[in-house]
Amino acid sequence: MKFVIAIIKPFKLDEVREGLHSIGVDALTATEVKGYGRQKGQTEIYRGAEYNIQFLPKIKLEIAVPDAQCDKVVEVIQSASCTGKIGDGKIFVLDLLQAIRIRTQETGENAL
Amino acid sequence: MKFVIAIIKPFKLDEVREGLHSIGVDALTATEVKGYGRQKGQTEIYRGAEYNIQFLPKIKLEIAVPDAQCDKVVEVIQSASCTGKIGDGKIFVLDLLQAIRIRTQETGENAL
Amino acid sequence: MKFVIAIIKPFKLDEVREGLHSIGVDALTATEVKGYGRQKGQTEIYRGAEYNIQFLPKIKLEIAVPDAQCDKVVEVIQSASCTGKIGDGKIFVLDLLQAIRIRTQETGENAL
Amino acid sequence: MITKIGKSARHAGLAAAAFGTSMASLPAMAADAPPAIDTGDTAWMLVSTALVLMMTIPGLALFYAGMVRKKNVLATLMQSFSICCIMTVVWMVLGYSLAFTSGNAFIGGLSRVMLNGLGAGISKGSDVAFTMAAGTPAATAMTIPESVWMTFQMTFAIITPALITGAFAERMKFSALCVFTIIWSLIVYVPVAHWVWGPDGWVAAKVGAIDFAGGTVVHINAGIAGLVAALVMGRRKGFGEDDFSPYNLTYAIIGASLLWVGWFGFNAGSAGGANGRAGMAMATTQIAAAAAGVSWMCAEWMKTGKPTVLGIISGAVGGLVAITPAAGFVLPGGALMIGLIAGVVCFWGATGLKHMMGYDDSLDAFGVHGIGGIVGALLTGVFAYGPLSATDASPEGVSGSFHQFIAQAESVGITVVWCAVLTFILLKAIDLTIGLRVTRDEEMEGLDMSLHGERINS
Amino acid sequence: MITKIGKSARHAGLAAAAFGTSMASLPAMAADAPPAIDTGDTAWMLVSTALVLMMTIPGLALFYAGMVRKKNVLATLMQSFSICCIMTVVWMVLGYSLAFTSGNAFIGGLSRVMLNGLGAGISKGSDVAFTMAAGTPAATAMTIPESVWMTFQMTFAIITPALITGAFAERMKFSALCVFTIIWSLIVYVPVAHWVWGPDGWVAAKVGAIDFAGGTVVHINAGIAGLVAALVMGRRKGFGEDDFSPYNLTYAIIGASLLWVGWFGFNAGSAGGANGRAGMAMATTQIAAAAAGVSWMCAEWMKTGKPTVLGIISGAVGGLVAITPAAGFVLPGGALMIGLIAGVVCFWGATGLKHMMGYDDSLDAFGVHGIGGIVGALLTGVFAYGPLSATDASPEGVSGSFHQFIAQAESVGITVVWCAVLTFILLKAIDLTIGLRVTRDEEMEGLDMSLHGERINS
Amino acid sequence: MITKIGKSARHAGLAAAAFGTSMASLPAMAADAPPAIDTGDTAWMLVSTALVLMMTIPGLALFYAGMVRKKNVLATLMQSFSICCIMTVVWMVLGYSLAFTSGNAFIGGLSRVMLNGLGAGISKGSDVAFTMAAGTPAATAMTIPESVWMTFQMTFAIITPALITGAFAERMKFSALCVFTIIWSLIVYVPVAHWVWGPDGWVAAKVGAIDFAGGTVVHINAGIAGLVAALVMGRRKGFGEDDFSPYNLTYAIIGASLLWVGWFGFNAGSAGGANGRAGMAMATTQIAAAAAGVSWMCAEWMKTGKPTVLGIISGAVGGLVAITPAAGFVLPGGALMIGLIAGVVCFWGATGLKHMMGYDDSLDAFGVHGIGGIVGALLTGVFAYGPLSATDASPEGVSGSFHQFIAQAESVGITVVWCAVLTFILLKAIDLTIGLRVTRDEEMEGLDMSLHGERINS
Ligand SMILES: Nc1ncnc2c1ncn2[C@@H]1O[C@H](COP(=O)(O)OP(=O)(O)O)[C@@H](O)[C@H]1O
Ligand SMILES: Nc1ncnc2c1ncn2[C@@H]1O[C@H](COP(=O)(O)OP(=O)(O)O)[C@@H](O)[C@H]1O
Ligand SMILES: Nc1ncnc2c1ncn2[C@@H]1O[C@H](COP(=O)(O)OP(=O)(O)O)[C@@H](O)[C@H]1O
Repeated sequence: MKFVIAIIKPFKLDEVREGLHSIGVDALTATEVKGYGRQKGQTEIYRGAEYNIQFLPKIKLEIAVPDAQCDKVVEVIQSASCTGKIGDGKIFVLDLLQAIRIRTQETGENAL
Repeated sequence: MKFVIAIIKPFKLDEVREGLHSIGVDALTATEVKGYGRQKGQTEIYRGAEYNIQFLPKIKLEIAVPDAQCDKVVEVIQSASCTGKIGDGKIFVLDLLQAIRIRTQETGENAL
Repeated sequence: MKFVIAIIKPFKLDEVREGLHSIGVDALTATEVKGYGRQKGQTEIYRGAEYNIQFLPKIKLEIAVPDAQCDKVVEVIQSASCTGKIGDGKIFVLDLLQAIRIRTQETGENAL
Repeated sequence: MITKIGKSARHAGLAAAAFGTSMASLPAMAADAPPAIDTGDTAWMLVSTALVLMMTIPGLALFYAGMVRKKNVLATLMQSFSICCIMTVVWMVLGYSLAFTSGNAFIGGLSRVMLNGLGAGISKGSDVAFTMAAGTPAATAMTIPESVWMTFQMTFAIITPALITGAFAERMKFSALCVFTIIWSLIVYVPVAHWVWGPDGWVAAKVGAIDFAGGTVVHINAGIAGLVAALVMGRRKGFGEDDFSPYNLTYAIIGASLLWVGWFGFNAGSAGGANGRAGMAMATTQIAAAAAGVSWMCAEWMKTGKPTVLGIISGAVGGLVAITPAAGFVLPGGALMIGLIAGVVCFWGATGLKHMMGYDDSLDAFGVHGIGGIVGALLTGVFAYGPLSATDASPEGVSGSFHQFIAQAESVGITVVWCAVLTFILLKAIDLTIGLRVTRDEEMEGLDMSLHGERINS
Repeated sequence: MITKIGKSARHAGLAAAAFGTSMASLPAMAADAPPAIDTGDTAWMLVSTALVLMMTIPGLALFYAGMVRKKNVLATLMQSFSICCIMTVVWMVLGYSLAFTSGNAFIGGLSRVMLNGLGAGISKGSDVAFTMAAGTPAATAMTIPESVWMTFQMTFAIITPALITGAFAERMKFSALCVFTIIWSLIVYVPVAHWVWGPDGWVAAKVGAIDFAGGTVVHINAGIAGLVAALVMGRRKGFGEDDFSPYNLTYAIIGASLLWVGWFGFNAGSAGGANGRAGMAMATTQIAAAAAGVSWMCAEWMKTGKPTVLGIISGAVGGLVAITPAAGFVLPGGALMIGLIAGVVCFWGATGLKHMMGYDDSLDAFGVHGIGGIVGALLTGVFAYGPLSATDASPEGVSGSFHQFIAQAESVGITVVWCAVLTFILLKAIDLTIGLRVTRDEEMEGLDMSLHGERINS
Repeated sequence: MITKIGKSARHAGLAAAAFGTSMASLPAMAADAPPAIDTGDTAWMLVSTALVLMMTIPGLALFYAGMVRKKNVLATLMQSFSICCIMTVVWMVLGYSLAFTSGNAFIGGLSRVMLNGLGAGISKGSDVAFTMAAGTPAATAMTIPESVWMTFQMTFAIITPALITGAFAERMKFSALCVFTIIWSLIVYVPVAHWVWGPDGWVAAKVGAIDFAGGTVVHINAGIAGLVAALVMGRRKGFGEDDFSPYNLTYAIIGASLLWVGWFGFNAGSAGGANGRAGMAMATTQIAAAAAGVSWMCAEWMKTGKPTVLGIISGAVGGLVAITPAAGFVLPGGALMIGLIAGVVCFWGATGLKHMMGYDDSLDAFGVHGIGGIVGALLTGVFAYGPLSATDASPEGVSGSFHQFIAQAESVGITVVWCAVLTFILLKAIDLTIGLRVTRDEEMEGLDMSLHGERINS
């Protein structure tokens, strides 16, 4: 199994979720995070002070997927969240050793 | 070493922490996250509009554990956070290559 | 590639970011988390009740790095965030299978 | 047939203040000397002005901001705050003169443009009380300085366009909002205010319907404009699908509470002084707000199983709206009935009706202010109690009757038609020129960042 | 032996307002014509009513909501807001009549049920000032309309049950709260108000203890009811173990600040008009609040090493509570002493005493309002200054003395016993019927979601 | 040459209140009997006191707290709240007496230490109106009780040091703040208040400059003290590099709104009663605030492309500051000009000037209050309108002129020099003894936790 971590722009969340739904992935965990990257230099203006807000709000998605579905999931996230502008984010794939569904104690791909 | 990620219901946090404490695990990191899963369909009512709140508040726990303790930790989390109702959450286990305690520069299992 | 996770004290964030910048690492993702560890026992006082606040605010950094840079990154984080006092935090290193830059679809180390 | 809204009764309130409760002014009125002000009445009207200002900032600003998503909280607050600034200037430059000086039956004159002459009544040792349209047959004597009357009315001119913003929250361009506010206030609000409250407005001239504190001019006007705006601008992206749950209802409760407290200035202040009618208006306002809060809560509790915070505060605001035209004219029992009815009807307006029709009146500007205003205007005709609305001209006052109910309905109809038509034309004109709505991307990103470059960090 | 709380002095305040400061009413009083209202006094009482309403919504609502955990913020706000709605209706239907009309020594009459007859005093050209219990030997003349007096008192009837909610925050069923509020106000608050402030209450009839603005009726009553409720309902799950730290103390500071500002209406408004006693009550209120804030802060600073925000605001509220019975009767020096003492004693009440006894008075309704109220009632007997509390009947007024201290202590005792016994019975009855407390799961999930289906998103 | 700030005009306001608007007091003044109070004037001044208190808590507290980072929100709220408590005690014990009783030309006397004798004017049946410096040639008759005057002035003494805290937010030690507040108020605020408003102050004795409601005493004083403090204490760690964006501007908008509403008490209350001048002061206050909000917004919109929430509220506050010395003396047109100019100049002060000079005036105490105060003081000399500032002594009043402009400039100069020198010495003295600034680690951790042991959980 794989553990997919995606950092996306917040307003792309609904689109990504719909995209994943269309390929049958209906479970994920989302976190509000602050991203620091090339997209730096966005300035916010407070009383004329142009603060260089280096950390921008992003959404981090974490999705555990069966190996077979991994590429598809990455593809869907990529296409749904791409605007072509800087700051679109990244997708990371890690190896997942084990998964357990708390309610039923199912393990492995059944638990996803 | 293993890196255990658990998504649980928020009000189970204290119970899980006590459970872990009883087996000698006294360090973890918790994050407020939004979960999207089978438990969808919970409705909240705002001015009579039944919004389908698809993202529900969950707590994500991250715990780095020595290999030997991993199963025990998973078991404790599972039993402490299980209510038997939909939305109880998941536990994921990843491989952990290295751990460092910032204060002392200790590494490996000593650092956990 | 490696996926580095660091839990640090919130007020060390700027220093760490500057340290990383000086070694050419200019992208990371930060999350506000609550840490539970040895540093427990800090008390906050509300109306004379000394609540034992077991969860302390921490910042979690996630940084995907090329294998070659990993040790350097860990070292920089360690030295920039160390105060020598309890609660300084931990650094965890996981294996990273794949990385994709959403905007350009670049993959692998090019995507970091 | 054209109906007449409220003038006689409104002026009755003022006349009662002038003639009835302040002994000091009586001799002055009798002689040729200009009437002196009454310090007690002036104190209460100064306070009422502050209270009505507080209704908009921070009251309404928070009430609305508490219901939107996080990314639009600041932009929503900005709408009320900037309207407060803009309308103050508009009112000072042109609005007050057009509404409250003698002109013709349809619009006032220009004698108070830039508030020219406002300082005249203040002179060392003897402040002169304001007589609206002094020297004309429509002259109405008050017991307070004109500066206070002007500022009190200014706060009404501020809150009316601010109320409308609830209908198009989370999607209107800020520049469009500024333009809309200025023009709408001059072509819709000011004329209606002149017809109803001005010294020689055509509606006022034919006594019939009564409106104590602005149910028609303020609430129906704002509610209808909101409905038209919601229809013209269309729904928010994601309406009915995405999670639109309010970011922080705490703000909405603070807002609703300050609206309630400030409404004492709105309603009891509309008595024009610190007199018995003001006291009764405060009592009925309190009773109707509470009754409507309870009745919305109960309706919701029965229908969905849970009484919500958003429900009870919406009900209370609906009750405040509904009692507005009636406040100084009904007995406590009537206020209780108006509140109970308004709570249930607004519940239906903001939930049943809206969902049935499918328009996206984001924060229920129409559902609460429009519906509540109409319910109140009609019920005023049912529950009005003669002795409370008595004037010199009509000593027996106006009492609830079928005839009165019809008169009220007609006055509602006039306001609805005038407001709907002009608002529609104005919005279309703005849409064709500078555009009404932000882009899809700006809407997704949230107005806080896209329009104002700021965000809530938390 | 039975003690007498405050009537003479309270009425003295009103009488002073009627006879002293408003020249306009003097001739009217002399003749047989009904007394006219004084516009200045009426203006101040209208404002005071708005200020006391603001104390509950949003003041107290925020003060309490700022101290609970995130999952209970909305439910805590809901308690104060819904009590405001419910009590308004209860007071209008029955409460006011039973408290403030002539009946027997234990309870008032039914002549103002549904506020029947409240509109009588308003007539074109001459508003009549209210005379409580007109036509009886206990008649007390005022200079304001009855509608204002009724609404002013209504805001006191609202805040009292709202204060109690601090004791059982985070665990009471909402339906139980509604039932409790209605019955408690009628069987505990209304009778005590009648005994003390009503025209023929048995306590008032035997002059002795003095209570300017409701230290006994409002604060001791609420504090004791809170203590009983905390004992009956038991502790919150996790008490003493889990992290109960306040979600957002910003709300608590806003709340405390609005309580402070609103308290000017509570205390200076209790003078019944805009007179010298009102001015002095405002000054002493300000001084005692500040002194208590400082003294709690210093006590805490010395004990724990850090002065906290929650500490200084709790101290200030404790000082406001303690000065309530004394406000119009003490000199600034006395107010300073009352404040300094109250701050330290409430600090002990909310920290030392509570932890010693082990009950879970969640937000210190008893620790601040109960303790502060008792301290204030007793110290009023020490610092009262004759000339300020003088009346026609007792021209030398009441001065601090050992005898007076004892009288104050007895009045406290009566209130404590009556309130504790009835509150206990009522809570037990509710527990046996519909149940007082939410289930364990609901408590864990938080009342916002489990009772109201809403949450703060942040 | 030494200029004279405002006394004659200020007292003119009071005298107008005493002689002009309240008929009741006229006969009393004529005879030897002590003058009775006017209930209408008293009502308005009671309310004004409450409004000005509300400006500091929660108004200013929130305005400032909304602009800091999350880790300093509570500490920033704490500064305003604790200053409110501390200054109340300081004013009661010593400040009022030194400022407002007869002494010598430089400082008042000790006759009201501990507010000794404040209760004397209240007696059964006839409250005596306050005559400042009664029995001296400088006697100024008012129509309100002394207790009200004392408390009204107390709220000014509270807000002035609270305003300063904006300059050194996020880095001052709390203990240093307490000490600074006490000493600064006694050595800077109290003397200046005596010179300008006291019965025999040396500045007041030589009529020249005018200051209606405290532009010099309050705003320039606070602004300059803030600038000096920002320079002495140095910049915050990370200034210009780290992310200093405000945590939650919602609080800042609530704060700015309550400041605006409360400013009606500050300015219109400075008329001393509910009269024509109060009405005009309210109108000009409203107009200037709105105009300045609009002008800052437009300047920013043009310069940066986006109108911000923080911009419009800062502009409005700048306008309120600038109109303060002028409120009762200018016509609406003048107020509009003052507002428009102040908005643009404060925009430059808080952005251009600050960045050019490089000091870290964290929340622009100097940029808004200092600059706005100076702009307002100068423009008062341009736009003053004679008839509004007329007094018995000078029936034609003061009109705008080059001569008057110079007089205003001199009065500004005196205040700036006195305040800057003493503030500098005081801060240095505190720094050398207990230290002014928190440690680097405490600053990084945030003052909420390091100074007060509390945090916002969210
Ligand atoms: N190496 C990395 N490790 C962790 N997070 C990263 C990394 N690179 C980018 N990110 C995250 O992705 C977000 C977008 O990256 P950015 O460099 O701004 O734009 P782009 O993806 O278009 O190059 C960043 O804000 C950050 O949250
Ligand atoms: N495949 C997954 N990847 C990431 N998070 C998941 C995944 N499946 C479930 N979760 C998390 O677990 C939570 C509970 O899952 P859900 O499907 O609602 O209930 P259950 O565990 O009872 O089937 C979700 O809200 C989500 O946060
Ligand atoms: N085994 C672990 N797994 C996950 N997080 C950990 C672990 N150990 C420590 N942490 C995180 O690191 C933080 C600091 O750890 P703590 O034990 O308090 O101090 P120290 O690192 O000095 O021993 C904790 O608050 C927690 O967030």
